[in-house]
Amino acid sequence: MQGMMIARAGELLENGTVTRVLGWQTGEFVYDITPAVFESAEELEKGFVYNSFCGNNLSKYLIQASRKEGKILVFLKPCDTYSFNQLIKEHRIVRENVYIIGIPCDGKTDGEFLKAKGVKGILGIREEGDNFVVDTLYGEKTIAREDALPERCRNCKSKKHMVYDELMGEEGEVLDSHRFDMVEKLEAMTPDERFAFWRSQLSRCIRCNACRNVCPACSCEKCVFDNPQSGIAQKAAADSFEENMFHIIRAFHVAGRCTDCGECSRVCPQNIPLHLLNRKFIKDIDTFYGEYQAGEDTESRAPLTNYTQEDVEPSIVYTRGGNN
Amino acid sequence: MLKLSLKKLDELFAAMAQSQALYIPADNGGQAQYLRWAPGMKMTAALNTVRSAKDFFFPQTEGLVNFKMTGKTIEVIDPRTEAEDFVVFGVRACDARSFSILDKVFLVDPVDTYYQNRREHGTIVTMACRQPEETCFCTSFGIDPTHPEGDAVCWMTDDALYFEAVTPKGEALKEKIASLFEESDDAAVKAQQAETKAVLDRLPLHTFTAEPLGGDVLMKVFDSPSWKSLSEACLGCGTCTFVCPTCQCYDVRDFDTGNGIQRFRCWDSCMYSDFTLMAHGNSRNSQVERFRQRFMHKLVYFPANNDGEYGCVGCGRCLAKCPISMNIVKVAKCLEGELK
Amino acid sequence: MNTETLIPKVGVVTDIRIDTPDVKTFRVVGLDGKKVFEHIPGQCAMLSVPGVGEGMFSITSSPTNTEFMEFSIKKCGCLTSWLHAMEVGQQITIRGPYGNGFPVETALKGKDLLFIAGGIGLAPLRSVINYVRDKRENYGKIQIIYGSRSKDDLVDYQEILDEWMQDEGVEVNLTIDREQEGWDGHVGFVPNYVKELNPDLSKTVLMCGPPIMIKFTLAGLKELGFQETQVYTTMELRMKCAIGKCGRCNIGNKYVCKDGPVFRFDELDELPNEY
Amino acid sequence: MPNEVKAFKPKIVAFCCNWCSYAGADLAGTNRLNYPADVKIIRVPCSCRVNPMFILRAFQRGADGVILCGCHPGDCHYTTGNYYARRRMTLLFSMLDYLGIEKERTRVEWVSAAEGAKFAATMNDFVETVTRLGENKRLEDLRCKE
Repeated sequence: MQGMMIARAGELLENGTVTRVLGWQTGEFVYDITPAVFESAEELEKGFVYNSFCGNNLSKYLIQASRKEGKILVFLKPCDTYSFNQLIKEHRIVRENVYIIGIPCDGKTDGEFLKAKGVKGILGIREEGDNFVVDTLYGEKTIAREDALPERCRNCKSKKHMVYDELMGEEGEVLDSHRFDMVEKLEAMTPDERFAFWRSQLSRCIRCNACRNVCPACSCEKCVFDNPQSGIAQKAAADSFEENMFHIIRAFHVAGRCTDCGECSRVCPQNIPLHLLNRKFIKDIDTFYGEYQAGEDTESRAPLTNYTQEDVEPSIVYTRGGNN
Repeated sequence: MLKLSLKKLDELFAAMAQSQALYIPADNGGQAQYLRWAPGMKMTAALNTVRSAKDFFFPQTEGLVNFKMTGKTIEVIDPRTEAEDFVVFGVRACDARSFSILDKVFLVDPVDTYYQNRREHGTIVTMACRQPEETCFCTSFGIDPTHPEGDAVCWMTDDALYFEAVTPKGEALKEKIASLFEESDDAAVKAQQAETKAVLDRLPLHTFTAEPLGGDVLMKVFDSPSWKSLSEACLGCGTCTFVCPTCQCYDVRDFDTGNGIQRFRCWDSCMYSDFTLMAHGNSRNSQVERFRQRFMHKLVYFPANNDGEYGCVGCGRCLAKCPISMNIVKVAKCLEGELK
Repeated sequence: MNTETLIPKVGVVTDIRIDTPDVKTFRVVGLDGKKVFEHIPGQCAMLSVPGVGEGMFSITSSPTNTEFMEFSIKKCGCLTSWLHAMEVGQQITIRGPYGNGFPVETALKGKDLLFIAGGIGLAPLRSVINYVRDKRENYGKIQIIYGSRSKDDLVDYQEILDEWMQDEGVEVNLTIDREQEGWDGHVGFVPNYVKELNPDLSKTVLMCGPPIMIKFTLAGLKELGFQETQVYTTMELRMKCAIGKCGRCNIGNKYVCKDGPVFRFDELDELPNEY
Repeated sequence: MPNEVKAFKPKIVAFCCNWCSYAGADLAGTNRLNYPADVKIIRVPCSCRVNPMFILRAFQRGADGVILCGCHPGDCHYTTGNYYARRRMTLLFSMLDYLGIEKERTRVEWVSAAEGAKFAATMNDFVETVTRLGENKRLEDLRCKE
């Protein structure tokens, strides 16, 4: 796949269809891959990479990149195309300046995740069938691919591209995933248990803003938490309240717009399962207002900028059963 | 050198915690972090904590001064109470070095008394590394992970803990716990050090050096054309700065509690757009400039002001945690390539 | 130096003078009615209104003033708006002095001095000007070239007319950007006016003003034959701690709050152009 | 008396829309209907003016319960404002519940200008509920407590 991508990108650069290519660049180790812009076939040849570690959602970069002069080629995984559509809907990306090649994805892992699985001192990785064979400072380790994938990929919602100008490889299907299982598990807990769960998670937050800055739905010119005029600008969570507030407000602000790409949880240095907040909103929206998948199209109205006269009353929160 | 069977580790912790707070690196929701020891708590198997040990002396948020305002008058209140003594156990060599770097910022005139106060009350017990990760490059900054700095140093083998006091504070701690230990020679420690050193030589970054950036290259590096491409993917988040053991920039903010004003300081990041924002403009307008500031500070400015000592200890946290995997090693290598 | 430097003292505003539509000069003393601390010309202080913010302001009054300190402050952002809205008797907090100040007792001693200021840039220089006027015997001739947008925007205009212009050995050249009724003085931008006046090359220059003015004036001075080692300026960047620790006001490896704010242009030349 | 425990009196913030609920509160007043003085009313132009942040900040600043009152669906002065508010608050309250924060501390009630009695009854009921729950501990800001 990587070879094909480099060749095709080179072609499109050469024939002038695009002036730049947004993709992924190799790093020091096998897994530390950085999103990068390439401007020539040589640069592509030297550094372009596409493998199981290219997890970054490139759509967010297009907010800036599509406003620059010239057309940019971008490789989007199925996941990323949802974010792209959503950004188009919100008029954040200049569509004419982007040429999309849809590429298949069979799950992305990252070095941090492998380390959490107990792999130490990663020197190299090769894929053998359904396994990752990791060469480490302390010998070889084999991990089943399934186990090496983070939650967002194990519960992949779709292998189908929502938008592209050109497709590489086979088009996939929208999948039936179990992505709401953990949300349901939490809902089934008592309020005390839920409170304890979220306190232990959110208290680890170091307010680095990685979740916000990587999120394609967080595209405000100035975030309310950075704006001194807002009255709630904060740099560090000086109190547990501020930890809660930041994450509630952030999740609320992307509610109905979050495509569930899972970048927030991937980048969190403290491994807080932030996607569980977003998925709660997605699940609620689905149950209360009908199935809705952000980024599926570029036309429909988002659930929070829409209503029907028959909408459920807020009191449903007290009366629905199971969790008190 | 003192020796203790690992079976008695809990007793050791209990003894240390008897007269002061004890913090050890432990697992919290799958993440290693320093936690206040309580009976039953186990040390983490992870090499190092996600957050560095700088929190102990330079916490993420810290009250500076309180104000009571009535009409046109202001009352200034120092909110500090007597700090308690504490021991941090299991600090790695990289983090141990970071304290001496932070000292060069906070303890030079005018002394930061908040930091100094905590520093005086803390005893650092370091732990030699046995299984470094591929992201480790502390040796590039002259740090020996098999023999860290600290008030006292420990080595852990499969069955025993070896302890050596270094400073008066370490000796004071030793007195409190010596009865648990037995005297021992250093053969086991020597053997372990040799083993670890063999691993160190195989680390992918063991040949990395920031040396070329330490010379008289400030303007040349500052004007490098590479900053643009290096910073291209930077998200402008604060992950690197917040996990970094030597990043020390802070913001001072006021919080209105409804009963008064609390002025506190909190970690800040030069990667943030409002870091240098003033009412009439910003001296670092784009992410390129902010990104450059962070690496220039560690690799060029800090050495220029501190006899060539770098503001990096090679702990590898930013290598592991950056959302886009851009880090100080990639930056330094790229810039050094240009200087050649 | 005060070891608890991050904990401020309380100051009382005893007088507020309206200089221009957006500049006011505040007189500040301690709770005991005396000066809060001593300083050298060019040094700064952190003023704050708890709950609003803290900011670095140059001390506008001369150290030879033994009774109080003055700050000329332009309404610009949140904190300065608050300061402009306050009344006499209001308490604020103050800590300092910070920075290096102008080398009035060393490099500048015995020299002929040329002050060039634009707009609110006169504020830090006023401290030096009045210091030098009070110690006249230690310095040579004094020339002041000061320009502003209009006559109404000239800070300390009354003091300039009543005191500076009356002094012997002090030459004051004023200019405003555009023609204005009731103004019969020079009209034109400061950099051009400096070139027109063609000051003597033996003078040492102290300059402060908006960045664009500094840029063109410096170029003009060089054209006239001035060396960078002859020209001093004073800088301003965002500051939080004022003691070289919070890490934001650096230009290269120098901190404006601690190593500055006064720099000689040959020193700035060795630093990145990030200000 | 040394051991006498002071009865807990909850602090309640009620956001009332200008057109219906605030007038409803007014009517409750003119009709001399009783509701606890612990309810502090904040008048807003429309129920949809209430940002989730307002609710959270009320808790931060010491509220023990927050209630939002607006026109009945279909009667909004701005035609649709309360429909949006309804969706927002449903999701927000559900999220608070998900985080383990007592859901009974938040409520939405539609009160028209003619429903002075309903306003009073609603407030009495809400205050009683919150009193039973006790002090807000899960969404408090310790710095604001004194």
